[in-house]
Parts: sequence; C-alpha cells; structure tokens
Amino acid sequence: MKSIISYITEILKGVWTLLTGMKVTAKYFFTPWKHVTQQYPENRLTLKIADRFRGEVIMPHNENNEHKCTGCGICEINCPNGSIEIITKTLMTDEGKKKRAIDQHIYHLGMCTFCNLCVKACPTGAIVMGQKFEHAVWDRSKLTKVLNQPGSKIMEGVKD
Amino acid sequence: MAFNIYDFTTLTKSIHEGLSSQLSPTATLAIEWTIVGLAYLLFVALFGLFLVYAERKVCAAFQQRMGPMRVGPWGLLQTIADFIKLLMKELITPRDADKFLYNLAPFIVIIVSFLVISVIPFAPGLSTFDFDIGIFFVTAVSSVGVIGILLAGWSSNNKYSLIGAMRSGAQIVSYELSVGLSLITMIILAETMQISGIVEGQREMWFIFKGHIPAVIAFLVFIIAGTAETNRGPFDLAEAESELTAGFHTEYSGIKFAFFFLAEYINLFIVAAMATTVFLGGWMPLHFGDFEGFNQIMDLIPGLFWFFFKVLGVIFLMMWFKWTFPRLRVDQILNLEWKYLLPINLFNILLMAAVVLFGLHF
Amino acid sequence: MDELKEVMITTDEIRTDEYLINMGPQHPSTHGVLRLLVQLEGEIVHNVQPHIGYIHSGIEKMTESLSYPQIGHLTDRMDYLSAHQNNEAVALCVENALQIEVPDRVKYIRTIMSELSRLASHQLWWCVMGMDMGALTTFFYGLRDREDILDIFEETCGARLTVNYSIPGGLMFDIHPNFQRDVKAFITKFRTKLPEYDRLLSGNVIFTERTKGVGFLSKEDAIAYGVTGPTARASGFACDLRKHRPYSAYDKVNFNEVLSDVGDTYARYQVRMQEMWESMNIIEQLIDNIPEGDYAVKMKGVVKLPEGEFYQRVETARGEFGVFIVSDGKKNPYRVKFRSPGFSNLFTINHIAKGWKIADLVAIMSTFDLVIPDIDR
Amino acid sequence: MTNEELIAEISKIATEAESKQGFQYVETFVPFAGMHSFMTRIKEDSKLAFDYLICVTGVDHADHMQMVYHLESTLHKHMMVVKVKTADRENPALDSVTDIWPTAEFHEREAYDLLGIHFNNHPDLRRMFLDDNWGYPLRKDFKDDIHIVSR
Repeated sequence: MKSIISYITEILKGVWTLLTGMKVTAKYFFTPWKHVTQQYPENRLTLKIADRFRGEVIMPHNENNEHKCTGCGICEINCPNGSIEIITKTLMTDEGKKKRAIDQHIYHLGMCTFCNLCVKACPTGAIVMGQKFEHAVWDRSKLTKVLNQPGSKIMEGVKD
Repeated sequence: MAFNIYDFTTLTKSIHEGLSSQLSPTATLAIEWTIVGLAYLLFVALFGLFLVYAERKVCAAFQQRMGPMRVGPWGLLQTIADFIKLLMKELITPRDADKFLYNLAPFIVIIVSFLVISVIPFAPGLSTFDFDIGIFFVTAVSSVGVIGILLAGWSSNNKYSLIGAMRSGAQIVSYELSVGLSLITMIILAETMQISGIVEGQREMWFIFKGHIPAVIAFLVFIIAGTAETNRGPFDLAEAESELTAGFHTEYSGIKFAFFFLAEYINLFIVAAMATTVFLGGWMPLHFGDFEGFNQIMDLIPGLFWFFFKVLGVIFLMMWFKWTFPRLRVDQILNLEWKYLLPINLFNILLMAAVVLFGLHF
Repeated sequence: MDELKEVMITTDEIRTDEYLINMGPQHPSTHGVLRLLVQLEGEIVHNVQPHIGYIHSGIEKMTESLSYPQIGHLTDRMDYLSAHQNNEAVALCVENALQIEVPDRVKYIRTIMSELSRLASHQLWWCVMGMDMGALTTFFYGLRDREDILDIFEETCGARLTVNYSIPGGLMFDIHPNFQRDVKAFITKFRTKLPEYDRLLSGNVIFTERTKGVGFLSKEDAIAYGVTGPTARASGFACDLRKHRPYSAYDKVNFNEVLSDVGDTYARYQVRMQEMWESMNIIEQLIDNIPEGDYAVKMKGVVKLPEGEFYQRVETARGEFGVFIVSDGKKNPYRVKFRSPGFSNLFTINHIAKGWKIADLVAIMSTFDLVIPDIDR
Repeated sequence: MTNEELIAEISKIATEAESKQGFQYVETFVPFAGMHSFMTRIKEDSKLAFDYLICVTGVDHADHMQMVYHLESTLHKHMMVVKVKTADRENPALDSVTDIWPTAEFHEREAYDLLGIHFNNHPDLRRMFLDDNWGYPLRKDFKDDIHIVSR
C-alpha cells in the first residue's frame, strides 16, 4: 500500500513540476508585446551605440581640414597585428628647418581587432575610436583606408 | 444547389446526384475519387503550411521573440517561401544508401498520414470513410508509419539515422499501446467504434465531461502518448538534434525532407483531430445540460468551426509541451510508457467499465 | 552514490558490435569545432576520444613576438566568455613581475567586472545546457538576461565580448558614469529572473531524471585529472582561487565557495546556479564602495619584465586559468604558456562518460561548459 | 608550511634535488634521470602531498629543453615548481609522469606536439593539434615562411 501511495505522489509531484514550467512559458506567451526582439535595419535611427563602442579607428579633422597627427608612428608600434602603417614625408618649415609630417596614415580595418591600444598610446590624441559598425563591403581592398583626409594639415601647436 | 454551412450532406449529395445523372456509375466514382483526393491534397498542403507558420509564431511567443516577420506582412508568406526553397533544392542520395528503400520511405510516411485523415469527420457530411470499426482502423493504420521511419533510418547508411530510427521504432511501438488503450476506454463509454456514432453520441454532452474522472485521465494519457507517436515535443528522440543532428532524416534533402516534415505536422493534426473526435465531441457545439439559451447560441456556430477550434486548441497544448520541456532519454521514455502510462491505463479501463456499468456517468 | 551507480545499464548478456561515431567537428552539442570519436554499443558509450586542434590559433607562439600590453588582447579570444578574467590574469602577472601595486579602485572594478563576466558566462551556459537537453526556450531566456550585462560591458569597456579592459597597470578606461546605476538595476532585475530559471528547468522532473545520478566524477579523480572550476567543486574539490588565493579585491568581500560532494551532472548544474547568486552577492558588496582614485598606474611606454619566471592563477568561469611567463628581460616574453581550464576538464570526458548513454554524454558535456578556443588556444 | 620549511622538507626526501626560493614559489631543479622517482616521492610524502598538477610547460632554452611542473597540494595548500632539463635539445626525452598525475597525459601530449619533447612510458603519445608532418612550432628555430609573417 505504501508503495502505491508513493507511486501516486511521485506522479503528482512530477506533474506539478511540469505545470510550474508551463506556467513560466505561458506567462510570456500571453504577454507577447514584451518581446525582446529588435528589428535591426528598421530600428537603425533609434539604435543606441555606447559612446565608447569600438567600431573603427578614425582621425577627427576640424573644419579647416586639420588633424593632430604628427606621424610619430607610436600607434604603428603599439598595434599588435599590423593594421596601421604610417608613411611620413619631410616638410620644410618657414624657418627653413626640416620637419617630419604625416603623408598617409594607412589603416587596415580588415586586420584590426579593436583593442584600443593605438588610441591609448597616441601622444597627441589624433586618432580615436569611431562608433560605426556597419563595415561590410563587397571588395576586401575597400577595408584599407587612409585616415588623414587629402590635403589635410596638422593643427597649429601640436608637437610630438 | 443549396449550400448549408451547418451540414455538408446536401452539398455532397447534390454533387453525387448531379454526376450520376450525367455519367455512368464507374465514371462518377472515378470523378468523385479525384475530387476527394484533390481536396485532401489541398487541405494537407495548406493546413501543413499553416501549422508550420503557427508553430513558429507560437514558439516565438513562448520565447519572447516575434518569429518570422520579413516575408509578407507578419511573415505570413515565410512558410511558402521555405516550401519553394525546399522544392528547388537538390535531392541528395548518399552513395552507399539502399536506393530503393531510401526513396520509398518518405512516401510510406506521408501515405499513412493521408490514410488516417480519411476517416476524420470534419463537419456533418464531411468525411470520406465511415467504417463501423473506424477507431480500430485509425490505430491500425497509424502504426504503419513507423515502418517508413525505420526504412529511412536504415537505408540512409548513416549511423545517426539508424540510432534515430531504432529509438523511434521502440518508442512508437510502445506508445501505440497507450493510444489504443485510452481509445478503448472511451469506446466503453461510447458503445461503438464507428466514428460518426461516437460524434453523434456526444450531441448532448462531450465524452470528456460525460465520463468525468476516467475520461479526463484517458484524455491526458492520449495526449501524452499522441505526442510521443508524432515524435514531437519532449519525445523527439528520433530527431534529437543535440544528440543525433537530425536523426532519421539526416540524409534527406529537398522535397523528400519536406515529406517527413509535412508528415510530422499532419500527424500532429491527426492526434489533435482524434482527441477532438473522441473526447471533445468532434464538430458538436458545446452544450450545457438545460441552459437552452446558451445551447442555442452555441448551435449558431457552424460545426466546421467547432472542429477546427478544438483541434487548434489541442495542437496549441502540444506545442506548449514542446517549447517548455526538455527531452527524455530513451530508457526513460520506455519507463514512462511501461511503468506509468500502461498501468494507469489498465486501471482506468476498469474504472471506466465500473462507471458505465453502474451508470455513474452524467 | 553506490545505489545510484547500479542504475547504469550493463549489457553483459546482450552484445552487439561496437561502432564508431564522429560527434563533430560540426555537431550541435559540441559547442564549436570539437570532435569526439565515440565508441558505441547500441546507445551505450564505451569510449570517448576527444580530437582537438580544429581552431588552434597558435596564441602561445604569437605572444613571443608581441609586447606585454599586446598579449592581453589575444587572451580575449581564447575563452571569449571569460574575456575579462583572462585579461586580468595577464595584467596581474605583469604587475606582479614589475612589483606594481595598483590602486584600490582598479582592484574593485576588476573584481566587479570579473563577476559580471562570470554571470554572463554562466547565463550562456544555462541557455546551452537547456538546449542540449532539448528545452529550446531556455536559450532565449538566458540570452535575454545576458544582454543586460553585455550592454554594461559595451558602455564601460567599449566592446561586448572581447573587452580588453584590464591592461597591465590598471584599466583601459575609467568606469562609465552610469556604470553603478546600471549594474544595480541589473542585479535587482536578475534576482527576480533567476528563480524563473529554476522553475523552468531545475525543478522539472524530466530534467532532474536526466541529470541526477548521471556521470559521476569523484573528488580524487577530479584532483588527479586537474579538473577545476564549478565542475570540480561539484565533486567536493575546494579549488576556488577567489577564496583560497585571493587576488584583486576578493579578500575584501564575504562570499561562500559553492561546494557539493555528489559529483553528478545535477550537482555540477546546481553549483553553477548557486554561483550566480554568489556572484551577485559579491557585486552588491563592492558596487557602492568603489574607492576614488586613479584607474591606472602610469606605465612606461615599453614594458620590460625582469628576467625570471612568473605565474599567475585566476578563477575564470570555467576554472583555473594560469599565465606562465618566462622573461629574458626583453620587451617580448621568451615563452608564454596559458593553462586553460577547459583543456584539463575536457579530457576527463572519457573517464566520466564511459558506460552512460549518448544522451548522457551530451548532458555531461554541457555541464563541463566547454569553450573550444580555450582548449585549442 | 612556509617556503623555507618546504625547501627543508624537500631536501629531506630528495638529496639530489636542489631547491631555492624563486620569485614566487619554491623552485626545485631535478636531474632528468631521477625525476620520476622524485615526483613519486613528493606526491606520496604525507607532509608534501603534491597531488594536484596545475600546469606543465615546456620551454625551449637555446641548448636544452626544460619542463616546468607547477604543483599544488590540495591538502596543505602549498605550491612548488619542479624544473627538469633534458640532456639533448634536438631529440629531447623525459620520463612521463602520467602514472602519477593522469592529467599530465594531455599536457605532455601538448608539449610533444608543440616542442617535440618525447616522453618515455607515455600511454598515448600522439600529435594533439597538428599534423604528423609539421615541425615543432614552439621551438625557437622553427621557420614557417607561409604561415608566420613577422614584422
């Protein structure tokens, strides 16, 4: 007799645990407006990207097309996977001195691991992390970018 | 030709009379067969597509998602797009597969499903066969489907498929027993095995209410065993994606896979339709004893709606199971059948016999 | 325990031929590109041989040509679910070698971040555990709650998974002004969600039947095989480094080491569930008390370690993670070895899963919480 | 047990081993001939009881290979490091400690795979990550012009 009672209570307990589980899912089934899905391309305008989000390396330019990069190459040294190449040129200053300046700051987005070490190491704060994250392109060569805009100059008073 | 949404007998009769007045009896029969066959094909295809869509939306709602939203408004055309994709996919046959059996298996599975649908009464006048051993026919034919699954697993020449098929074999053969016994419980109450007779017997009160305790137990057993029969929900051992990748249909692609897929959903419909017919009064509206006004309002709703309303309710219950519970292990699934469902069922038959014998039902 | 072992089915009477099955490299339950060569008799597992190396990325070789701050960001990519703890291990090892004492603020923030990533990792483990057992709904509930932690990471660290937040000498950034508010909101919310996990899965009779008494690992075997983390603590091996060898701010908090002496799949499951509660306790103790101060020590441009050998152990979500640096005084390490918890844990699978069914093998595998890049490195 | 006591205890059971206080832990150098018996003794000695092998690392020094074993006692909670040098660099061989700590089997396989150190009496010494015809990539003289690009 005892075994029959335990047999029945075992079944009832088991069924009870199943019903508790079903209650949890039912709660969500009957509140379908609480869904967590985000419909990505449609919600683009309302999408919140954190300010610190590391999407790509960019070099901000001011309205006079000036940047802060001196071409020192510290970011190139700090990059763990060789995504940055610095090509410098020599300029003559007004006093007739030779001065090193950036010619091309080449950035291979395809190789970048977004570790932030270049931005952290930059002595003049010339490069920062941008929040753009939609980088898909059809041609891999488009992932190699030149960060300094054509014809740009270094800002007044930035020294390395 | 008067069209009565409450009773399709006039419609079918007028078609029959119209045809036989023009043609010879053989030709009439041939045309009628074609019409019925096409009607079933169309129904299965559309209802299958609908069920796939419904399953996706239901499971999405359980999981706090939105489900398909891209193809068509609210993703309504998603399953159609998927079906077109399946039609266009390459049919792959493994090199060392048993070609004949490999190609035969999906057809066995789908033909069996069609056979069982033929006895289900959708509404007054809307059923094809009405044997005096209808229930017996359902249990007999539906157990043939397992042969298709076994063949699929064996002939694919894939170890995962074979394990899946063997699990499925053990499972379906065991659960046949519970399905059969729970139906027998209700036959004691209905006193007939003819499906139209069973539905007719529920005009005043559905059997699940009429038979109270034993009927409710039989209903629960039937739903559990039926879920196991369809290889769904917590009993999807034969597919068990996290263990056997896709089980018995691992090697199938394109339309052959679609057959298995469709058969699964038709079987879902069959189990729900049988539960509806035997326990929930088929197309009969809900009646409560002496509440005349209430009963008359219920009568206004056509039988076809009642039938599908109840079927979808049962299907929802089975989907709810599937999206809540983890999967059982193969020995546990057999334990559940032989140690729990079968003894309960046998006891329940005695209980039902006593209830009927002493007239304790309502 | 002996009674439970009798449940194991022995088929001495009925014998069929053994056959081999390749589970993986592409298989839903190996959680990555891991291949298990399983020797089966019917459904019963006779032998499991893990084959690894499909995503071996040679991180140990790569580190030999990188500077110390650069090593850290590679460890994100090993055990990507414990990315912050891995970063912390490298940072602590270098700081230890250079005898740098970081400010208390750094220690507190590192501890909070470690616990947050442990929570996120355990949440994902719970999702996948449910999915391996066939309950697909768990996956979405777990991911839903994990999203909050990842948002906190994104706000403060700038990345969701490969955070690279702890660097030698401190942190990459100071915490975001909203950090404390968000973490507290998350803890409040998750305290109501975690019981739901229990109602949905832990209590479920099907789940307990499938996990209780399945896949035993004894304490002696756990130690002998070098199993660590929640997997070992479920067998009674007290190996929580946060408790026994505290680093960062773990000596300032009060928490329990979750232990169980059963050692079956269900115990491993429960230990992880309880650890989530403990992690929340730790975070709550620290979050309001983050001291003011600098978020990093000023380091030299080129970090050079003194000649010698340095070893640092931390507790990640999967177990003991070790960094062993052999330095010859140059700016690049001479040799770096990462002792990954998954590596040692994985190879007990043959020992544990022998004699159980395939379905149990899947359940046992998922309680190991394997991350394949962590094993392959 | 403090590190000084540990050094004294180790020298008591093994005279051939020379121990010193390293940067963090007690470091013991053992000649390769007696390493297996030394390892057995430190595991079985009740005062030392080093039953947990944390980490096994192979290091390629220019003229020899070195295996570094990080050990902990789960009972006494003390740690030590055992270092063993191989005689030969090109074809290094050592005794396997798999029979003492089963976990060593896989760490040794890894060392064999990446450094080419052969372990005597190892039950299953196969390559772990790489193909049989690869070199030993963690050796300092390993060259692979196709896969390794250095700046």
